[in-house]
This record gives sequence, C-alpha cells and structure tokens, in this order.
Amino acid sequence: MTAQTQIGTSAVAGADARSAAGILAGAANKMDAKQVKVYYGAKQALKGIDLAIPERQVTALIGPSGCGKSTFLRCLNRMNDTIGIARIEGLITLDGQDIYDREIDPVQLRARVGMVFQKPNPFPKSIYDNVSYGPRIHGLASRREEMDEIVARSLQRAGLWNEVKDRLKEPGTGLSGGQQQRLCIARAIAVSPEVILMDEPCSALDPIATAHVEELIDELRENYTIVIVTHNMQQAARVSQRTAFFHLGDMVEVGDTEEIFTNPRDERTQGYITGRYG
Amino acid sequence: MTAQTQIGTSAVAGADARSAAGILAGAANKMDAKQVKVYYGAKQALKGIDLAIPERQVTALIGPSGCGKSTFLRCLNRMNDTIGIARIEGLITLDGQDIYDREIDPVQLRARVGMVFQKPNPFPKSIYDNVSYGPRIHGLASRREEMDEIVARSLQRAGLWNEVKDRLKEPGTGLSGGQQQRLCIARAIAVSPEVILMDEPCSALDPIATAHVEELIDELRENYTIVIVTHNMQQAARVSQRTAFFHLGDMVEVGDTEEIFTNPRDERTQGYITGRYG
Amino acid sequence: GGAQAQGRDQIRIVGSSTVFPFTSAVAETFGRTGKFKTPVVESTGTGGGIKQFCAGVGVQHPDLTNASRRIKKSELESCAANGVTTVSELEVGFDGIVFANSKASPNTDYTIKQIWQALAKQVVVNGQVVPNPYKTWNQIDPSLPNKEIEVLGPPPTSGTRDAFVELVMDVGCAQFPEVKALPADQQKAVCNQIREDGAYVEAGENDNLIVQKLAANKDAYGIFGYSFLDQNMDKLQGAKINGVAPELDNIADAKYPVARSMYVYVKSQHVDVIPGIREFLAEYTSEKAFGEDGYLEAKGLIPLPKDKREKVRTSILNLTPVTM
Amino acid sequence: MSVSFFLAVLAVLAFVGFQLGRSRAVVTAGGTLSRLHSVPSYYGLYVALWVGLPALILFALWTSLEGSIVDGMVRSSLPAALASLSPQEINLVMVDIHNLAYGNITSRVPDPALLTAAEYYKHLRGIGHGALAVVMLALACAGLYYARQRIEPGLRARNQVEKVVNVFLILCSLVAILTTVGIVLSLLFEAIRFFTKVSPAEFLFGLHWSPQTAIRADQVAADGSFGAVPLFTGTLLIASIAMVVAVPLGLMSAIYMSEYAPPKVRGTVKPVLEILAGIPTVVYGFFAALTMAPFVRDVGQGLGLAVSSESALAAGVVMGVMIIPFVSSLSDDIINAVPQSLRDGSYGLGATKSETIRQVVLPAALPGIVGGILLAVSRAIGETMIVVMAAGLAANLSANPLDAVSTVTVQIATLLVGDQEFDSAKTLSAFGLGLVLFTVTLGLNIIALRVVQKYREKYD
Amino acid sequence: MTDIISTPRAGAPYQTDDFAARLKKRYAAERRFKMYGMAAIGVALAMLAILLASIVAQGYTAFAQHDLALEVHFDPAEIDPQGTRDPDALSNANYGALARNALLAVFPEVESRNDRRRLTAMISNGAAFELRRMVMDDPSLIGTRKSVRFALASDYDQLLKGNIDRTVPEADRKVTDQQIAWIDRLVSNGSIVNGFNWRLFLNGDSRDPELAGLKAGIIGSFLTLLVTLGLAIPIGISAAVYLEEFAPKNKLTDLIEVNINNLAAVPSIVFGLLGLAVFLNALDMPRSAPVVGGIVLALMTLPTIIISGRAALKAVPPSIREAALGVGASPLQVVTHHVLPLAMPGMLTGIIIGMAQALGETAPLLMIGMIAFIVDTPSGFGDAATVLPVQIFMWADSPERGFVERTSAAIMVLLAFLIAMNAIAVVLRKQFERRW
Ligand SMILES: Nc1ncnc2c1ncn2[C@@H]1O[C@H](COP(=O)(O)OP(=O)(O)OP(=O)(O)O)[C@@H](O)[C@H]1O
Ligand SMILES: Nc1ncnc2c1ncn2[C@@H]1O[C@H](COP(=O)(O)OP(=O)(O)OP(=O)(O)O)[C@@H](O)[C@H]1O
Ligand SMILES: [Mg+2]
Ligand SMILES: [Mg+2]
Ligand SMILES: O=P([O-])([O-])[O-]
Repeated sequence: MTAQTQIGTSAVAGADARSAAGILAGAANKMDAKQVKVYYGAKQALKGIDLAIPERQVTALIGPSGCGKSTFLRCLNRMNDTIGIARIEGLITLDGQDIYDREIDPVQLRARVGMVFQKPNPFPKSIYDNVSYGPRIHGLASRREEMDEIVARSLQRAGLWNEVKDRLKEPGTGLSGGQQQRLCIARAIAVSPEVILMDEPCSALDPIATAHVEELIDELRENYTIVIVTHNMQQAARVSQRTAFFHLGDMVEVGDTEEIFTNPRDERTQGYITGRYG
Repeated sequence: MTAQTQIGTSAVAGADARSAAGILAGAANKMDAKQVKVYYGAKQALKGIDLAIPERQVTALIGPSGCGKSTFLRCLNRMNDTIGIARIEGLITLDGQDIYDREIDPVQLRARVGMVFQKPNPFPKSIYDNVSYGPRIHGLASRREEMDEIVARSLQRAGLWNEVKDRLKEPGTGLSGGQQQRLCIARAIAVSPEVILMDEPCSALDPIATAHVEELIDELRENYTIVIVTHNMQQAARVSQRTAFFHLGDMVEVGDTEEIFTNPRDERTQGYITGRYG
Repeated sequence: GGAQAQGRDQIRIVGSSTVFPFTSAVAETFGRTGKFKTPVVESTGTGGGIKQFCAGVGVQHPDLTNASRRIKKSELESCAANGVTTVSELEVGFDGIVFANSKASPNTDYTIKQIWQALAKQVVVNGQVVPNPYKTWNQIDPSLPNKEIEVLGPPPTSGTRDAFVELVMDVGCAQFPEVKALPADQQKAVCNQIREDGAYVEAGENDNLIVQKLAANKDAYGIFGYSFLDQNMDKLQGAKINGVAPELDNIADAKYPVARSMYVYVKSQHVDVIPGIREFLAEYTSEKAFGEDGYLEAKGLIPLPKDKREKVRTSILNLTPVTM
Repeated sequence: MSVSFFLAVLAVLAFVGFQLGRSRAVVTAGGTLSRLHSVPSYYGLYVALWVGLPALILFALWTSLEGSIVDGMVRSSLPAALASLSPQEINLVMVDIHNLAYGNITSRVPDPALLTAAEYYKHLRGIGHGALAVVMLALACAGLYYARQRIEPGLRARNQVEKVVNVFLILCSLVAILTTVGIVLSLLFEAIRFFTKVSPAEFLFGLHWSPQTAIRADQVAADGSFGAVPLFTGTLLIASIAMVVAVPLGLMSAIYMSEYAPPKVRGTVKPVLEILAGIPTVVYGFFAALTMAPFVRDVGQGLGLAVSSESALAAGVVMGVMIIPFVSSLSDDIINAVPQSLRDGSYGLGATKSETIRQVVLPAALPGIVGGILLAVSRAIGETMIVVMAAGLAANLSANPLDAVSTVTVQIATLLVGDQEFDSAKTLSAFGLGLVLFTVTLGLNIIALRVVQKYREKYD
Repeated sequence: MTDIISTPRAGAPYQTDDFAARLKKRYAAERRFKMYGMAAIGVALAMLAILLASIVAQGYTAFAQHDLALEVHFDPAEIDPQGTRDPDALSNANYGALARNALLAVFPEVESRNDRRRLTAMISNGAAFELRRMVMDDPSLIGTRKSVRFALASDYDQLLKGNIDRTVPEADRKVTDQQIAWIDRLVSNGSIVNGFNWRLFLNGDSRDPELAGLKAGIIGSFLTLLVTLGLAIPIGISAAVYLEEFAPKNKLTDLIEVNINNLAAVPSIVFGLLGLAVFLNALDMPRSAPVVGGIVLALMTLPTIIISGRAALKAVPPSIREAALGVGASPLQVVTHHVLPLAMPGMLTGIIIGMAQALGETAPLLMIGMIAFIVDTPSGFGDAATVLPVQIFMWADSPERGFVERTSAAIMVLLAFLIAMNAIAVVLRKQFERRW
C-alpha cells in the first residue's frame, strides 16, 4: 500500500487485489484514494474510501442517493475545501503526488482535474464568456480567433453548438435545463483538464443529447481520465470501464464494469443493480 | 374546437381525433391547451401547441433538450408570469375555464396546479418548514399534529422520510442533490394539488428512488392529474398513459403512450424514440 | 510628517464661539487689505481654545485665542508649564446677555432677584430653602404675568451659561439673607444651581434655533447674546432687567447689569515669528474696527469706552504680559 | 520634485517592468504558453511589484523621516547663541528658518545666522531629494533585475502576486483594529483621569446626570453629578424610536422597490431616497426642532397629554427618517440578490407574492438585512445634532417618549465643544462617556456575533 | 362538477367556500402588504419632499442678489495723493471713500453726518475690496470715471427681497424709513440691479452675508472627499472581500468583525478625537487640512462600506464560486471575475450611503480644526480648508439675517454636489445589477 502512494504510474503492482483486478492491461492509476473520510460537521459522509482511478479510462460511481458520490468526487479536486464545515481525512494522489500536500496549489490542481457539477451552474454571463472563461484565465488562447475556435469546438463537443451558435452573446442563464448542463460540460472541457469529474452530466439531457455526451466521453477517454457519477445503470454500463458502488458512505465494491454488472460480489450491489434490471 | 373550451369536463366529445384516441374510457380533459405560443423576447420558444391533458392520467412530455417542454409546463400554472421577458398567446383551460382569464387568480391556480421544478430549489429553511410551507399558507392544517402528519406523509410518499426523519430541523439546502429533488416533490404534494406538473422529477435520482417516485406517480394518478417531463423513455413508457412529443417548439405528436412507443406516426418521433431504443 | 516642515506664514486663532464672529470679521478685513494671508479662525469654545493655546510654542500651536471670559490663573500656569511664558491680553469689548421673548407677548421688566427665583434649583420661601416650587411667573410676584415659566438657555458646558450664573444667579440669591446665613459651600450650591425640572430648557449652542423657537412659542424666554437680539428686533424683544433695557448704550455704559467682557489672548513668543501678528493686532484695535461705529459694532459688538480702548491698544501693541 | 513626480516616475517604471516581465515570460515559454505556470501578465505583475513595492516603501519611510532628520542637522549646525536657547525657542527659530527657506512672508528682518541656516536647510533638502531619487531608482532597477532573473516557466507568478494582494487585503482589514486601538488610546488616559475623580460605580449606576461644575474656581460649590444611566436610557429611547420609524419604512420601501415596483420606478426612487442620508444633520435638526417638535406638542396637548416642547419623540422620528436609506437601500440590494428560483418555488406552491416575500425571500435575505439594520442602529446611536436641537440636553431618566431626554453622544459633543477646563471632571466625563459607550456597544456586538454564529450554524 | 369525480382529497381544498374565504383574506393581506410598501415609500418621499421644499423655499432667493451700480470717480486725491503710483501706497488707500462718494453724489441733498453715514451703510464692505482690486490690476483707472457694480449691503438686499418686513415699526427693523426711501429711489432710477448671485460660487467665506460664498467650501469638500474616497473605497472593499471570502474563521477574524460593527456605532465626534490624538498630535500632520479630514471621514465611513459590502458578497450564491473554482480559477480570480461584479450593486450602495454621510458630517471635523473661518481657497491637501457642511453649520449659527437664505442655498449646493457624486455610483450600480 505504501509503495503505491509513492509513484502513481507504477503503482499497479502494489495495488490491492480488488483494484488490480479491474485495471485493463497497460493502464496505470491516474488518481488514488486511500482511506478517505469526510465529515460535514459532526456527520460522517464518507467512511474510509479506497479507490484507484486508472488513467485514460472511465470510472463510474453508482449508488443510492445521498451515499456520498458527490462528496467523493468533490474530494478529488479539493472542491470540498470551499465548504466550511467539511473536513477530510486520508490520502488522495494525482500522478503519485498527494493532492492535499501543502506544496500543491489547489488552483492548479483544479485546472488539471476539471469538474461538471450536479446542478448546472452557468455564470450569469454570456454563453461565449461562460466557455471562454477557463481558457482565458489559463492563457490558452493568445488571439481572439483562437479563443473563438476553442469556444466553438467545446460547444460542438458538448453538442450545444447548433442550438446556441446564433446567440453566443446571450446570457447562459437563459438556456433550458439541458442546455445549461451541456454548457457546463463545454466549459469544463474547454480548459482540457487531465481528469474530468462529471457529476450526473446527463441527468437533464434527452436521449439524443445523452448519446452525444456519451460519445464525447468515449472520445475523451483516449486522452483523458474520466470519473462519472450516474444513476443510469445502462449509461454506466455503456460508457465506463470500471464501476464503483457506494452505499451509505462506504464503497462496497469496485471492479471492471462488465464484472460488476454481470457478476457483482456484494449482495447490496446486486440488489441495487437488479432493482433496476429486474 | 370552440365547444371544447367552454366546458372542460364534457369536452371529450369535442376533442379532435388525435386527442380523443388516446383518452381512456371515462377520463375527461382536465386541462386543455390551444395554440399556445410563447416568446422569450424576440425568440419564439413554442410555436402553437394544442394539447389536451386528460384527468387522472399521467401525460408525459418528451423531446430533445431545449424543445420547449419546461416552457409549456410553466404555461400550465402560469409560472411564466414571473419571467419578465416571456410572452404567451393562445388559450389554456383548467376544468373548462381559461386560466389566463382576468377572473382567474394565479394563486388559486397554482395551488390547484402544483409544480416540481427541473432544478431542485429547496428554500433556505429547515426540511420541516420546506414541506409545511405550502399547507401552512393554504391553511390545510389547523393543529400542529395535523401539520406533522402532513409533513411526515409527504416525505414518506416522496421516499425521503427514512433519510431525514432525524434531521427535520436541519436546512434543506444541506441535502444531497437527489434528496433535494425528493424534498421538492414532497413539498409539492403536501398541498394536494389537482394537477401536478413535474419537470424531470427523477433526473437526480438513483434507480431505487426513481422507482419509488414512479410508484408514487402511479398512486397519485388515482386522484390527481399528472404531467411529467422526462428524458427517460422507459420511464415515460412505464408511468404515463399519454405521451406528447415536442420538437423545436412544436408538438409533433401526441397519443396513447403505448401507441406512441410502438407505432409512432411521425418520423421525427420515431427517430427520437428509436435513437435510444435501438 | 513632511507637511509641517514647510513653515507657517498664516496666523491661527482658536477659542470662544462668542468672540468668533468679531475676530473673524477682523481677520477677513486684515486678509483683504494687507499683504498677509487671511488668518484661520476656529471656533472651539473658550476653554478648548485656551487648552490648545497653552499646549506649547511652535507652528503646530495657535498664535491667538478668543475668550468670552478672562483667562484663569490655573490656565496661565499650565501655559507657562508648557513654555508659553508670555501671554498678552486684548479686551475686545462687551457682550450683553439678554433675556428675551417674542414680540407677540407684552414686554416685561424683571429684577435679577425674580429671575433667580424663577430659575434656581432651590429657592427661599418663607425663610426656608426649598426646592423651587414656582410654576408660573405670578407665583413669584403677583405683578408678573400669569404665564408658565419656560426659559431656553445654554447648557452647563457653555461660557454664556457661566457668565449668566455669575451675573444673575449669584447676584440674585445674594439678596436673600437666608441664603447668606448658610455655610459657604452650601450657599454656593443654592445660588448657582439651575433647576432641572423642565422649566429651564437646555437648548444647545445654536442661538438662531433659540430665536426661532421663541418666535414660535410666545410664552417662552431665551437667554443668548445681544447680537442675536439686535438682528431679530422684528421678532423678539429683550426684557428689561432691573428696569434697564438691553440696548447698546445701556450695555456700553454698564447700566444694563448682564454684560461681560470679551478677550483675545496673544502668544507673544510667536510675534515676529509667525508673520503678521502685530499688524493683525493693530487692525483689531483700530478705531474703524473695535471703535464706536466700527465694523465690529455693526456685527453686534458693544465697544469699550474710548479711554479704555486707548489703554487696550497701547497695552497690546507693546505686548504687555497679562497678570492675574 | 514633488511627491506626485516621484510617484509618477515610479508608476512608469513599474509599467516598464510589467511589459518586460510579460515578454520575458513569453520568451522563456518558448512558444508554448501552456508551459508557463501562470498567464504571462502575472509574470508582468510580478516584476512590476518587485520594481514598485520596495521603492514605494522606501519612499514612504524616507519622506516621513527626512523632515526631522534635516531639522536635527540644521539645529545642530546653529551658532552657539541660538543653540543655547530653550527647546521652545529653538522651535520658533526653526519656524523662521522654514519660512525663510520656503520663501514665505516673514515679518522681521532676518538675522544673518538664520539666513545661513535657511540656506543650509535648503541645501540639505536638495541633497535629500537627490539621494532619494537615486536610491529609489537603484532599488527599482535592482527589483527589476532580480525579478526578471527569476522568471522561468515553473515560477508561480500568480501565487506570488496573489500573496502580495492577500497581504494587502489583510492589512486593509487590520485598519479596523488599528482604528479601534487608536480610539481606545485617545479615550483611555483622559477617561482614567475622570474615573479617579468620579467613582466608576457612581458613573455607571448613578441616576442623575448634571455636570454643573464650576468653570471659575470661586463659583459653584456643588459638584456636578455624573450618573450616566439617564444618558444610556435616553440613547436607548431615541434610538428605539428611530428604529421604529426607520425599520418598517425602510424595509417596506425596499420590498416594494425590489419586488413590486417596475424597474424604472425602482431606478429612480432608490437613489432619491438615498438623498435622505446625505442631507446635513443641521437641516434635520431645524426640521425636528421647529416643525416636528411643535407638531408633536400640539397633537399631544390636543390629546390631553403633557408634552415638553423638546421631546424624544420628535428627535427620534426625524432621526428615523434620516436613516431610512440605510435600511431601504441595503435591504433592497440583498432582496434583489435572492435567487429567482426560490421565488418560483414558492409561487409554484400557490403562494401569493406577499407570502413569498415574507416567508421565503425575507428569511433568505435576513442576514444582509440585519446587517443594514445594525448599521442604522449604529448611526442612530452616533447622531448628535438632531437630538441637541430637538430633544434638548436635559438628561431626564424617563422612558416616556414625550419627555425631553439626552443621549450619550450629545453629551460627549457638548462637553467637548463647550467651555472646558483642564482636568475638570466635567470635561473629562466626555472621555469617560466615550469609553463606556464604546465598551457597551462592543459588548452588544459580541453578543450579536454569537447569536449570528449560532444562527449561521443552523442555516448556512 | 369536479367534486363528483374527484375523491375527497384531490383538489378539494381549493374549490371550497372555506378556501375562497381564506383566499379572499390572503388577497386582502396581499393588497395591504403592497399598500404598506407604497405607503412607506410615500412617507419617505413625502418627508424628503417636505425637507427639500423647505430648503428651497428658504434658499432660492440667495441665487439672486441686488447690486449697486454707481458711477465711481477714481479720485487721485483720495487714493494717490502723492501721485507716485507706489503699489504699497495704492494698496493701503481708502477705497471705501470712493464708493461712498459715488453714492453720496446720487443724493446731494443728504448732508448731515449721521444721514450720510446711514446712506453709505448701504454699500457693502466688499465695494472697497472690489475697487482696490480694480485699481491694483489697472492703475491707469486713476483719475477716470467708470460705472462699477458692487454688492448692496445684505440688510438692504434682504429688504428688497422682502425678507425684512417694511410694515413692522421702524424701531424693530434694521432699516429705517429714510433708508427705505433712498433704496426705493435707487431702484426707480435703475442704480440697483438684480442679477444672478455669482458671488455665492466665486467667493470664499465672509462675515458679510452679501459677500459670503462657497468656493472655498466646495473645493475643500472636493479635496476632502477625494481623500475619503481614495482611502475608504479600496480599503473598504478589500476588507470586505478578505473577511467574507478569504479569512479563516478564527478568533482574529471574529475580533475584526466585532470591531468593525462596533466602529459603526462610535459617535462621529470620537473619530475627531482620534484624528486629533493620532494624526495631529502623534503624526504631526497639519491642522484644518483636507488630508486629515479625509482620513478621519474615511475611517468613519469604513464600517458602512465594509458591512454593506459583506452583506452583498454573502448574497452571491456559492454555486457561482464553485463553477469558477471548478475550471481552475484561483480564489482571487473567482472574487475579481465573478463575485465582485455580482456584489457590486450592494457595495456601491454602501459607498453611496457612506459618502453621503461623509459629505454631510461636521462633528469630527471640529476636533481637527476644520470648523473655522477660512477665507482662502485651499490649493492642496495640506492647506487649511473648510467643507460645505461646516460652512452650512457656521452660517446657520450666524446672527446676520442675510445668512438665513445663504444657509439654505448652501444646503442646496451641498445636495447638488451629493447628487452629482451619487449619480456616477448609481449609474454604475445599474450596470452591475442582475438577478439569477
Ligand atoms: N428565460 C429564458 N430566456 C430566454 N430564453 C429561454 C428562457 N428559458 C428558456 N429559453 C429558451 O427557450 C427554449 C425552450 O426552453 P425550455 O426550457 O422550455 O426547454 P426544455 O424542453 O425544457 O429543455 P430541457 O430538456 O433541456 O430542459 C430553449 O431554446 C431555451 O434556450
Ligand atoms: N453541505 C453539506 N452539509 C451537510 N451535509 C451534507 C452536505 N452535502 C452533503 N451532505 C450530506 O452528505 C451525504 C452525502 O451527500 P452527497 O451529496 O455526497 O450524496 P450523493 O451520493 O451525491 O447523492 P445524490 O445522488 O442524491 O446526489 C448526504 O447524506 C447529504 O445529506
Ligand atoms: Mg450528488
Ligand atoms: Mg427543461
Ligand atoms: O464659546 P464660548 O466659550 O464663548 O461659550
């Protein structure tokens, strides 16, 4: 276990059986969580999560509402720092480096580990500015045209371009629920993070848009590491390579997605999955 | 057509073939929309919707993101009044009465036609106060115990009771996404409206909670009229008796749910449904 | 800190709000006609002025201070302790304190004794010192009007109040042998304390406000400086005191009993260091300023008698140190 | 060479530093900007800060010390005759020297020794300015060199710049503490002197306030009484009346403006109401004394009540009007910031507009509104002029709004402005009052903070 | 009809008479509530209107002033008997006599010394200064005749404006019957002209009401406010941002918070004491100077700006912050790019109110020497200066009748100043406003 935390990319060997089993050949752990516990005030929301997130794969987090999926996701890019009462224990590494280390700049971390939130939260600015904001602060475009290009591509990839290309100057808050959600996806991918955390990115999306986002995820997977929270089992099955099942603040089971869906070891997992399948 | 607008409950006879076909024996149109057009500023969001909503049935609205489902839903209880730039044309009746009539009181209307919003929006109050708010303003409980009873039952029906029964005094905003969504459902059913409009009520819910809400809808259907927006075809198929398919501000097709899903007349509908089914 | 290093070539004057209008009128004329900058005149109240004045010598301390009373021995001592060793005194003229009411009421004539009886906290009734029982003027003396006693006057923090106590209250109570019979400290308490039961209203330092309140409330009297009466003769009238009306001539030749002198004190050490002090004093003591028909009289100052003015002029131009 | 000249030069240098830093960063990135830790302009700012800040700090120190150093040097160069004078007299000599050196009008024919000293003074100032210019320039260049050296893609320029900004922000917050320390220090010594004359117990619990002590030594024998209770009750009474007027009027105005009124009406009414906060208090004082007080008196007498011509009610009401904008404008902003989705949620349940406002919008806006109200209370406690003019100065111990009362602030002001005597309990009592008021409000604020924190724990 | 087909519960509560009655009550409450709102605004506006109307009614006359237009003979015998044109001699000459002679020339029949004195009392002290200035500027005037306009002494100006009542007995007014007759003659022969009162804006303070102007006060207020704005806005916003967005919640920040709230309740005169003790005595800064006034007022307004700023920041929903943090913005960028713009309206409100307060404040200035008679216009932050409210305060306390209208006029100027200053902030505030 200790070896694993030192060098992230060569950690496969040291990973415990449960994790190792699920990792496809050649993939390494991009991120790794060890005994992560989170408290909101006195209430414990996560009870010690161990989870490795392999590089350039899609990891799906599933589990009943309120089990701590969002909480865990927010630990991965230190968004929980912003909640006053939240307290976190344990170790999380990115490329082998402890992200809660003093040396680590949470700002830079969040640029590397991007996030799409559960509730769409566009800035009260124009659609264009919503998407261009990240690239601008990171200096990803030096000229206007480059920026236009980034914005257009991000919106296209998020499947929103056709709907908004004529109203880029209008406020992002005037979009429909699903449009806002795709806008937030576009905003997140515009800064090209290494890891993208998506908290129910398709919850407000229709099947076509969902398919679009799923394609996007598939495409992104070639270069990026993705963690996705979803309530949709089919979706988890379709897009992810690995699936982790959360329950009441515990991670009950993690493994190869196919494995989990066809042959879950824990009966709670089984119950949850079949609750839908059956 | 004009006859239909006069007496809602006896309107079945006058309903056009398309609508009539879908209405089960004995059901009448609780609400009826005629040529409803909505503009946001210069942009037209609905292009003339004709849709009858039969009593004590579940009507599902499906269609791609941004096609105007939420907009239409918000017309049905005049929530669009609160958007400064929204303008509405056409006729919508409830029990045969024009709800945009001067005589009609939007407050009473909204008590009768309740709504669950797409983005969960709990009040910054305690969980208890969130649910008791509606009954209190409508004077539905005269004693404390009655109110406790209403709150408990509403939370139970929304499937949230077990998770929050020990923290009723805590703020509703500290709940997880899915919990908030169920809180909003509990809040809406606590006032026992005649019609319940649900804008993607299960988008943030896990399968178990979703199943729970679907059961609730099924149960409510015996006494209430329900309109539900959903992106989940299976859900539409499972819970609704009638389905309307929206596309780019138009209502393309409406009919008996089974009919729509098995034998859609419009090819856009077909495309949309099979886009997922296939 | 660098700002003070630039030296100072402007006279600075602090002190009494009563003397302020006169000194500032002189300052204005001085600034307009000479080659010097117009002095800055602050209205800080007599005591506050003396406190600053006595704080030391140098640019940061004022050169002159106005006073509506003479400087006290203790104040001079504290001046000396701070290095302000030579202070010269310029007596400017008189200020009458009037007891006035609205023109809409009849003019009245009070004795100082009656005013004391109306305003003192404790009075003598039937040979006994008792809390002031008088509610209306005619309870004091049947010849006086049957009007409620209501007097708007300065608060204990004011120099005018202080002068009023000395010139009216002390004198009024001295006319009662019963008070004189009391031990010294008790005697003073009885003489000086002004009633606090609402008949005497402490009305702040804005005399224009008192004027307007009197104009609106015709039963009330007010206590304030002569210049405000002078400017508002159409609305107000000054009560006669001991049969003498508060008029310029009566005050000037000391017939009217309630008048005090006003002073300006000069820090002699600053003369010739801060430019223009001598010239300013010359302007102040010129006949066209503080003399009869001078511009200060037009502002409500009651000039000193001619021989007194001569004395004051030579004394101040020679910077004769004040002695107590 | 004036202050503004120095600062302008410094600004130019900093700007140059900014440009150099930015271009340098771009060069070191070798074309791929994403190699840089921060956006290039942060590297520019980084260099600009190194150029500007040290030089600026030096400038501030130098200018604050130069005067006294030069003075000291001139003083020590004075001929023996002058140097042997007393410190006060030397002070005066220095005034002369300054006046001569700056070409001010002088009134006596200058002494040659003074003229030389003035020349020397001018000479020293000249050297000082020159030296300052050289040192500042050197420091700026050194900063430029050092910062530019350090630029490489790995340099966390943004963090460095933000660290400086953070320090600046902290310093700004500390101004409040410094102000408090300053206030306490400027009150404390005199207040202690006061409490050696009047026992704190009498002051704090005495029921009678009448500072009628003597100005002349031979005058009043009776000591004034210094019981501050009537002043605190008076303050409480007047402030409460003011709040009774201001809170409903202000809050209802805010609600109407943000929830009911068309944007145009709101756009005009709000700034118009804000004028109320800017009308000089003298105007309110006259209004209270000459319009409101007689009105209250007439109405009161019409009802058969005994009303003094100076009443707490008149002053309180007018003060309430003055502080309306504190409540109305601040609350309006906060109410306006409540998310629309909350209103929608309430309307969706069939609530009327007023129910929505009272039960959803206002609770959501409550913390901000409370802030505005506290500010208004504070202003009411601190107000002087209206009370002096309309409620008088008589410190009656009364809870009857129709009586004349006085407030702590009013007494402080009149005691400080009026005729005073060194060391008399009367004058010093102003400091005692100030300190006690300060302490009392501090205590109340601590309690308020605790309450707010409790509330926040529950509902944040 | 519905009750036939619906079960007892569904919808039932909303069709009953009970509900209708209740609804009626709720609507009555709604109407009442709205009416309270309107009434509140109405009362507040009415109060403002009454105050403004009383100010305007009393002060509008001050914007016009009567001048005396006389043919003045620049008599060399009076001003330059030696004929040397020596500036020193010219400067000290008796210019008052020139003006008096010019007026006496209009009334040759007035001969007695007393009458002549009463007649020439109509000439303002300003006339001599005016003539002096003319001669010093252009000595060639000496010996010529020229029509010159100068101020009519205040009492007579007040008489012509009707502020002094002609009908009261002669003894009760400052102007005698004879003087009234003279004035009327001057009016009828056109020697008295009524025009816009430029002196009110071009002169500094004066003890003579007809000469008193606001120039020094306006400039003083401008300089003082500049210091106040320059300090209070950046410090206030920075402190609010730090405390609300960055500060860890610990004892120190609690202490700062309590301190700030407490400072808001400190009487303004105590800030004056602070200024006296710290800036004048300890730091040796100049008395009566706009810098010190500005600093003291800035300290006084800081709590207002900080408290309202914090309230405004608190109102920005956390989801906005999360969104920005989520794309890798630093906390400072989150604040400057998103939170501050959204909080700006509330911040600006605090600034507007704080500045309004600072602009109208006198009490703290007393302690640092700004309640003073200062004629000269300040040319820098270190010069002696007064400010508009001080001018108002002092004029309101002056015995001369002529100051009554000027006081109100000065208040009008102050309010104009305030409105002009606020207009900028109000426009900005509108720009930033939005709902989410
Ligand atoms: N407040 C608004 N201002 C301007 N345009 C709006 C506003 N609300 C919605 N629209 C636009 O109207 C159209 C219909 O929006 P609507 O919210 O009804 O879509 P929807 O069918 O509910 O979509 P989704 O499934 O994504 O929620 C969209 O193009 C949307 O951008
Ligand atoms: N800010 C908060 N304060 C207090 N409790 C919180 C807070 N956020 C979440 N919780 C609690 O922590 C637990 C886990 O919440 P979390 O949001 O991680 O659930 P989730 O798995 O994302 O659920 P969902 O699928 O409903 O979004 C829940 O019980 C929730 O009520
Ligand atoms: Mg969640
Ligand atoms: Mg929608
Ligand atoms: O200001 P006074 O000291 O004269 O009252």
